[in-house]
Amino acid sequence: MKPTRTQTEKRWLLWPPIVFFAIALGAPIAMLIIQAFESGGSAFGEMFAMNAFTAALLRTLVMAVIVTLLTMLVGALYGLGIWAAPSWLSMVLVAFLMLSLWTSIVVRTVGWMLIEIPRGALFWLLNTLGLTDEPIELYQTAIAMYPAMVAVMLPFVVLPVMTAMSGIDKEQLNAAVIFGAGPTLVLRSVILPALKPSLISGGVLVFVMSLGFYVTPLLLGGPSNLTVSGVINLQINTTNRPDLGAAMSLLLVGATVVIYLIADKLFKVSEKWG
Amino acid sequence: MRTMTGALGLYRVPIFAVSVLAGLMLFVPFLVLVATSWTSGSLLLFPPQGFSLRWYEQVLQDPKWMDPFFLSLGVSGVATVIAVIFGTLGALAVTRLSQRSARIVRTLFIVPIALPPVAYAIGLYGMNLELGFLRGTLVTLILGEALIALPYVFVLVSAATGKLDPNLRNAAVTMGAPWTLVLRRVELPLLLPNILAGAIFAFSIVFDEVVLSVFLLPPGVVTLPMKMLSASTEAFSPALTATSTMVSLLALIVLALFAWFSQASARRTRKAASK
Amino acid sequence: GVAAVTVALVGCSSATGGDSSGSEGGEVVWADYGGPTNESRQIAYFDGFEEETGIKVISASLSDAIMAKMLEGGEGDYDLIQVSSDSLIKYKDNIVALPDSATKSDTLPEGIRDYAIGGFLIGIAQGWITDTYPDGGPQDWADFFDTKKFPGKRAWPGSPGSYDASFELALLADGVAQEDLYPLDLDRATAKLDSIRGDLVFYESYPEVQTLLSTGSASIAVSVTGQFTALINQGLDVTVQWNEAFLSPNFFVVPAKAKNPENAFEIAEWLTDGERQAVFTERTFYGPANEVTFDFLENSTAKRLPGGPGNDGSIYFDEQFRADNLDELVGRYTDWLAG
Amino acid sequence: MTIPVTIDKVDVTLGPNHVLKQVCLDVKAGEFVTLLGASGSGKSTLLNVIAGLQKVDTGHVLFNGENVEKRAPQDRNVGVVFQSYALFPHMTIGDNVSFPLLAAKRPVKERKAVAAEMLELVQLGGMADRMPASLSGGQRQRVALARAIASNPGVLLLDEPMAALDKQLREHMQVEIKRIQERVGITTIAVTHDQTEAFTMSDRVAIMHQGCFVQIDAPQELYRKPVNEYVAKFLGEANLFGTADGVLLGQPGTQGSQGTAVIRPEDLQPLHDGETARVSIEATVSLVSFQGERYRVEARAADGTTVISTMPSNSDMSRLAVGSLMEFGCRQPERMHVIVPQDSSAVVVEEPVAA
Amino acid sequence: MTIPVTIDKVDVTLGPNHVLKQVCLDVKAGEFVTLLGASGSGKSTLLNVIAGLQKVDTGHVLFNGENVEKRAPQDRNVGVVFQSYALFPHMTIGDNVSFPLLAAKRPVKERKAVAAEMLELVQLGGMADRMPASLSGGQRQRVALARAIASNPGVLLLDEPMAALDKQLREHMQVEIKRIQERVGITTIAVTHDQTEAFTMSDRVAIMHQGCFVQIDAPQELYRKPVNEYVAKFLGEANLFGTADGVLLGQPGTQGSQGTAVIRPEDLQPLHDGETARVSIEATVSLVSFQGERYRVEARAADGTTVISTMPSNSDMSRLAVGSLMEFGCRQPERMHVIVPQDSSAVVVEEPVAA
Ligand SMILES: Nc1ncnc2c1ncn2[C@@H]1O[C@H](COP(=O)(O)OP(=O)(O)OP(=O)(O)O)[C@@H](O)[C@H]1O
Ligand SMILES: Nc1ncnc2c1ncn2[C@@H]1O[C@H](COP(=O)(O)OP(=O)(O)OP(=O)(O)O)[C@@H](O)[C@H]1O
Ligand SMILES: [Mg+2]
Ligand SMILES: [Mg+2]
Repeated sequence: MKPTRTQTEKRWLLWPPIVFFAIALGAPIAMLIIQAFESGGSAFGEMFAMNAFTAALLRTLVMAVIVTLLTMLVGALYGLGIWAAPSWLSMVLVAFLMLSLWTSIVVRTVGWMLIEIPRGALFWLLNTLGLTDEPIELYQTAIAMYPAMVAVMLPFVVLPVMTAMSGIDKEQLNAAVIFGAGPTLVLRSVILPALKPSLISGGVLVFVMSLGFYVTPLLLGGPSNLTVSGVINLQINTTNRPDLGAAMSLLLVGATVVIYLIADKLFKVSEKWG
Repeated sequence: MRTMTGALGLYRVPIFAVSVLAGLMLFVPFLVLVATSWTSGSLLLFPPQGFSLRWYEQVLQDPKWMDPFFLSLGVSGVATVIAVIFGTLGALAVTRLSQRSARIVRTLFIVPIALPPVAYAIGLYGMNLELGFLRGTLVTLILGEALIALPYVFVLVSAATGKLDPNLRNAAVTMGAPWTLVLRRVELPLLLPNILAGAIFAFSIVFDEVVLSVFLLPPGVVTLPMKMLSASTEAFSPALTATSTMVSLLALIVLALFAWFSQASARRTRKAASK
Repeated sequence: GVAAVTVALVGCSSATGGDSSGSEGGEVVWADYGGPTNESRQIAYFDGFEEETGIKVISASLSDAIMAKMLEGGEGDYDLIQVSSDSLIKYKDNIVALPDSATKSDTLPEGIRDYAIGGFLIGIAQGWITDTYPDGGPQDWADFFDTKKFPGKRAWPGSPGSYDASFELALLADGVAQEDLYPLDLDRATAKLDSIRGDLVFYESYPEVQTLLSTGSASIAVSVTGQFTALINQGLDVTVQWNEAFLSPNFFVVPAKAKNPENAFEIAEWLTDGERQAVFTERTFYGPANEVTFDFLENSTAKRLPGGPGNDGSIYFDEQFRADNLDELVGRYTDWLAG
Repeated sequence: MTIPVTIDKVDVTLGPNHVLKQVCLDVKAGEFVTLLGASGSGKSTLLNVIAGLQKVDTGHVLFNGENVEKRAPQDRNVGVVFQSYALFPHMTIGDNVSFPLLAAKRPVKERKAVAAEMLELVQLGGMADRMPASLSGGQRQRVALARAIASNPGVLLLDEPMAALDKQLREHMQVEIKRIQERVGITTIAVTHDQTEAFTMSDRVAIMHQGCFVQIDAPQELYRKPVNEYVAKFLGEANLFGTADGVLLGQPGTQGSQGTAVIRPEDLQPLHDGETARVSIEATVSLVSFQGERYRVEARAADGTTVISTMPSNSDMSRLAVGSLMEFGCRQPERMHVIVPQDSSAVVVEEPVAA
Repeated sequence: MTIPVTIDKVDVTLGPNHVLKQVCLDVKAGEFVTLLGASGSGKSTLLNVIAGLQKVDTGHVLFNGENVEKRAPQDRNVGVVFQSYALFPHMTIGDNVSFPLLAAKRPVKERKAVAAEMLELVQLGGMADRMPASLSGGQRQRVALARAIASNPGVLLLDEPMAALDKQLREHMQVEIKRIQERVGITTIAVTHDQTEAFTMSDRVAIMHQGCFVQIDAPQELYRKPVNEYVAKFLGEANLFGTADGVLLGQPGTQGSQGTAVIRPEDLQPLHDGETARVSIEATVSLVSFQGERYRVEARAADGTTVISTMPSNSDMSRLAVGSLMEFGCRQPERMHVIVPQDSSAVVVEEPVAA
């Protein structure tokens, strides 16, 4: 049966949040636009002429793609792990997830640094085990930053995957097993199809959020991993070009929203999430 | 159930292996941080030098840490309340819209997730400067943090509204209940677990928010993440990790209590059902 | 309910922010980078000042964006902003000069002296844990670049804004004479920097230096000397190479749109007191901006300060050049980092 | 309180679907009318229209002769029992039942009293403090019913009230609901797609098909005298034969037929040796199944027509081995109903039938 | 391929519940046995035990005389139709049906051929490329059936295969499934809680109650000769009277009774004026409902016993107005079944009954 709708209740439910959005989202965006055009709009041309920016743009995109793919892969396995593991293990896995969610990202990044620096915790462990004497050449390499970024993004894939797994039709699983399907076929015919929508919507969110990475890649991956957010920060905090910063921000906001909308159209992300 | 996990056969090995590795990936940095906080020295080092709780003691006694902590609690609390109100209203509104407009509204509510914090902070800061009466207050900061937290509330509450039997509303309406009564007595009570979950998630996001704070905090006022940030720009002190450890543990305890309560109430319902 | 809480919070902010604004003393907003340095100022200067004058000193965490806006003549909350010499030169038009009657920082150059409040000298030098090189460590920047003679990673400023002394020290290492340093030959400098890139470990914020050095993850660090001092204060034996170290005066300025310039100048006077500066210096090991301070310092302490007795090999930046070429320096350094 | 309900040429379009087409229905005060139809025929939609939960494109709904178009569902004073019961899971049974009084802002005491009275009526006295989750399906059903009539509504609407119950319970509740309805005397419109249910409970049954009423009549009339083949087949099994002047011609629509004869399986019996009937057909037994109170025999005539006959469970079935050729005949020709073509066109043209 | 199945003293405990208690059942090759019982009686659990989805505490399952305890579900070669059908929603009908062959790594060509053949068998030929979502309930049901028999299993298990269908379709599919089962000749064990369904399809029906078999027998035997009151009441309506030497004594268990007489409603008829029957009871008609092919009459005897009688729809009902006092009698006393007390104890003691 269709829910009833009355105009009054729609008005009362919808307008307060819309007004809130107008103030909290609309006004700042308007400010950004004003700021970006302070120098007469030349900022938009200037930013594309800027080598550091275009390079960072490309770098950020590549990084976001890699982080997204890795997070989706690890997240899917993690979600499966939580589902399939004995209850004590899945409780531990969920607890780890929550713990990490509740630790400040900045502090977590420091934690990664302490692990990865040439004579950090990892070296200490290997050294204590007698495996190495040499400092570890890991810090500020690509390998060093991806685990940290994946760890930051993991909850956004694992949580929807967990929901999807708990919704798996047990009868379908039984059916697959009864009809002789081995693990591969069970995965392919029942589990992955059930997982796919959540995995994709989680992935889209991770991608969109990954476009905003800044400190983590810079610290753990080294200065050559300057992202768009980093360049924007630079314009605002160091070179004192707020108009450029605003223009770049607008581009970033616009691009993420457009990417999100396209993905939403293709994969119905917001429906999966809302 | 034997087929549940048995169906995965040997794939369980890589799945568990990756899960455990990923679990370590989440846990080890936390562990290292915790370890650095119980050092008796004053450098942020792993392995820590000796064991003492002096940094915990210091943080707990130092108003320079405790004030920001309480301020953060307040700011995050208010921002969470705002996010919960508007996120819940939005989630409820979406169920009453036509499919087309629901799509638009849903997208609008999720977009803040995609907002780069730096860009948003600059916009808010501009607004703050433009509207003089906002300066020196926490209004813009709270507004901004509420907006950032809102999508999470929206998503979690929407998940529940989607599962709500639409006939509950219809039933209430045909019995003469005005929509406010339906909202108050039927829908909100049923959505409460998800609203709470949304609130917890939102709070965790806001409590950790630092980019907006940098731009929007009035001079002399410091939130906890801001304090942690500034504590790490001049010196890495174990006070930093001690604070972070305490916050995480506090959160974990609150979450565990929440889980315990909701489980207990679920048990009560089940017991009642089997009666 | 919500409204009430919001009001309470807003109220609380202004309570900490400036409840005394209406009362006799007023307030002054002091913007620096927080941390132990700010704590030291609180102890050395502010506590006494507040007691004496009733003016409340509000320490704000300095936001670069707000600072930039105010230095350009815009509105903002700060009354006193920490800047480096090149920024002062660049934005002099929007900075209020000290009243003629004020006591000036006598170690600072002419053009700067009239604006600078609470000045202190920052040194940028190489330092290492003394044990790392038992036979004596690097003597100059050329040694720093000699990874055969002095093996090990070098901790290096990696955040795009912090070009610090990078170009200058590279050119010195490449054989450019001190007096020919400016104008900087950036191509030559970056080429020299490229040669050592593989041996660098970058830090994003200064305190990482302490971690990198103390764990042995880096053998040598290029950093502001305060970080070495901090390590020494922890009881570590750290050698700071003052030869060819770069010195940069930092201080506070009153931006044109500051709301409490009178209070700012009042505290400026308070800060010039040598005895109080000595307290601050002993805690932070930044070089003092007034000669008189040395009268109140132990000799052993003085020797460890930038610009202290015996540290004669240090070099002052050409702040004018750096101010004029800020954008290019940042741009080139960022490009090199992004490599 | 009980009122007559009139539905006057109601049209509803949902998205691309023309769901209700010029639907008319007159329900007398206190009458029990059931809407019976296949899934998707528009039954729930019509019920929603009456409750005010669904807007109409054109047409009117009249309560007691008064147009209620402008009245919101809150103001129509109808009681509804939903298929899923739609009990509020977080409220006690008592609070559920007295919810209409809460909505009407009645004092706690009155609410308690009415809840107790209503629960007594549905034989759940003393269970006011239990939660819905702790009740069985049948009990929940009764709570939903109690809640629907708690505010003394003028009309009671039941949307497949028994669909979620198992067979035993369903049959019990059918009688129960009818009993309560008669006691309260309330005008009731129910929806179902189970014909036994419709027959058992209703004064009249309205057959819906693709948004139209095909026939509205008392149960016996519907069963014995369907206006067309759709109704005939929908209400239990039926043997349909082409017919001309009372002579069976094989399948309906075969050459020379003047109409379709409907013979219910219980009226088409295997004839004894030598026995003749005016209406009879020869067929080979293909399936015999025991169904408890009866046997069901399926047989195939030479021209492929399937013949179905049911016989009381005390019949001698030895003659009816699978494969044996039998003569099936209608012993009481007055129990054969002939649908004449113009009537039967109703299905094709989807012409609405007014009540 | 078809094999006999033996279940030998199987015990299953799930959590705190003793779900199956010493269950024994022998199913002959090609036989169709239905497990009939109320919700929660352990039917699905027993089916899972046979399929290998549920471990047993003690007892054995034998396929063709061979213990299959050690065999994983994959290796038991059973076909299962699940209540929700459990079709894979992202695969075409054809892929669904040929899934067992995909699992067995058979070549594409063979898979296609088998899918086509199976779909033909269930009368869905040519629909191989459709998706499950585009099918009606009945069609999905048939696809599930086709898939279950595609790998030519030794045993076919059906867990409430028709629960999700509406009544018309359900009745149609019952006959259909029986027909296909007979064609394929496969040993079949089905689960249901609808007695008509069980009767229509099965060679034998096993009545389950709280984890035990109460009676296992052919449909007619069960219906006519229930071993106890539980079975009598579970299989359709029944009039139960205390009895002594063929004399009805009112309610079961009344003083002096030697057993319980079971008289089905169709065997208890209102007697004509002056007519007598050896077994009869006087009662006041309280409810008459038309149910299509029959009338159902409820009457109340002086001692409060409810008497139920059903009459063919061609009966003259004019005598049976509500409130009239009638003599109801059983005209064929051989159709009265008497349950003697020691049998009836089976329900109380929950003693398992071996097949
Ligand atoms: N929101 C909608 N948009 C478009 N079509 C709809 C909508 N709701 C229902 N319909 C269509 O209207 C028709 C009638 O629906 P309705 O729910 O009234 O049927 P029903 O007779 O109650 O069926 P059931 O027995 O399955 O409940 C169906 O064909 C359905 O597909
Ligand atoms: N995992 C479990 N843990 C504990 N008890 C269980 C579990 N699964 C089922 N049961 C109990 O076992 C009993 C039998 O369950 P089963 O599903 O076999 O019943 P059923 O006869 O198939 O019922 P239905 O007709 O409702 O499907 C029930 O009482 C149920 O509560
Ligand atoms: Mg319906
Ligand atoms: Mg079951």
